[in-house]
Amino acid sequence: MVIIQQQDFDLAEEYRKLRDSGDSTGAIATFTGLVRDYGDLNDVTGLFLEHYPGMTEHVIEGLIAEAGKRWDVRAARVIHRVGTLALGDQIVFVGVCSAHRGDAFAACQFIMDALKTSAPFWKKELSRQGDHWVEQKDSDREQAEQWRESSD
Amino acid sequence: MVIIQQQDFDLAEEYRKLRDSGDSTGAIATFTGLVRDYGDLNDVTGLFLEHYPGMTEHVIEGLIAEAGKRWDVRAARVIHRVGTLALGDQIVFVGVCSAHRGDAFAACQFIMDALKTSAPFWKKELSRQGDHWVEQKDSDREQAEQWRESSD
Amino acid sequence: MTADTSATVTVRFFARLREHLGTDSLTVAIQPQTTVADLLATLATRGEAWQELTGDRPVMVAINQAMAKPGTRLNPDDEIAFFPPVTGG
Amino acid sequence: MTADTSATVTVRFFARLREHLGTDSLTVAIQPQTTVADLLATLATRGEAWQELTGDRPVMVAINQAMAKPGTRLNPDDEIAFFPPVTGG
Repeated sequence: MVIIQQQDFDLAEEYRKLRDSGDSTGAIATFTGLVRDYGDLNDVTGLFLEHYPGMTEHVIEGLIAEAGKRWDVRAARVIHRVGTLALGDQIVFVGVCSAHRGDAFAACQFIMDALKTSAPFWKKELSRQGDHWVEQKDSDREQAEQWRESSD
Repeated sequence: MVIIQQQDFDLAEEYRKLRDSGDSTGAIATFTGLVRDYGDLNDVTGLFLEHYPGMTEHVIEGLIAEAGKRWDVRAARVIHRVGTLALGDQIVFVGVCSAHRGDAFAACQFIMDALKTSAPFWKKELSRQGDHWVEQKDSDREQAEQWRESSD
Repeated sequence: MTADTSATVTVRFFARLREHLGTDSLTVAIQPQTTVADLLATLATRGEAWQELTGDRPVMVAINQAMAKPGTRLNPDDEIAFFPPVTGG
Repeated sequence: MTADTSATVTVRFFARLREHLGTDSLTVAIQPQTTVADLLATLATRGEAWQELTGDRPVMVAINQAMAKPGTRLNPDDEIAFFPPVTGG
């Protein structure tokens, strides 16, 4: 399940839906990304997030399918917000439930790492110095590459 | 923050407390363990969890402190239930917030893996065949050992 | 064989490129066998701002919402999107 | 130097061991220099069930709520806990 939306999301609601996915689910891992007060600039007041409607959903659904081939994934949910966000706002949620905790952690982290380098979102930092399109970080590319090297 | 309790916990409340830990927090990773319908036995109807009061809290506080030395950890919360639990019940929650997503994932998984092999809890499976104290699994020991090998 | 000179593709721009070019979408006529690289070279002649498309900064391309490469051939009615490396999450 | 024959330790049992021995706590007199292994050997003489403490299945020990080893020496008023390998989470 992939949802791209402007409005905020409720972690409790997402968790409830994951938990309802069956009695064999022993493990639920979640990740939430929030707007930080520093980035490329040091006095970030917010973000503007743009995306490519349609392609974004397809790419993330592909990542969830890939995770399902590599690990035990009973259910996965991804929500990503777009538009203007304020400091401390929730940006992204990834939740995975699995029969095994190692699989839940791995699939959740894989989807999050791969999303950062392959899903068509672009982030503009808003600050008192002006606005600034964020550049892709080497560390994000390297983080995503790690999953290729550890591929089965 | 380590809490051992009989009563259930509310993920939304735990997440809210982690999120309130400051504007520099960009990443929150959580793990929740649930009672599964299979284990050493195949028709598990519930669990009884025993612990060593006092030592349990000290051990887990030590794991949180160790995580804080190895990764950026802004706040960490661990809740573990004891007593009799039914199928699908929540057993354990580990939540970590960090400035960086890799650190949030690593610290959360480390605490969870290390808890399973070092915190004094014992799990008895309840089933229609009878009750059964669960034996420690090699896979859990190996999972915990991995963190030693990757030590800085 | 007659070249289909009426064939067009839709070109979309996102994020920094969209702002820099001052446009989010346009329709471009293509010749048969046109590649992504050919399209970029043609677009770059539209004016100074457009040279950004063939400059030093990386430009990613998707065709019909799937990632593509400079050598990929275009087909009539394709949706071609150009954008900077992604930065979500 | 006079041996302090009145020295005792509290011994606690958890989980399978607690059930198997039918007791969760007892007080045991110790001699100076007594180790964890000495204490286990003494306890194992209390009856058939107690031989479990020195049998094939692993028995973990904590002294004053910190993990310890068979060779660790006991001090008066220590809290010694014996239990199976842990299985929480």
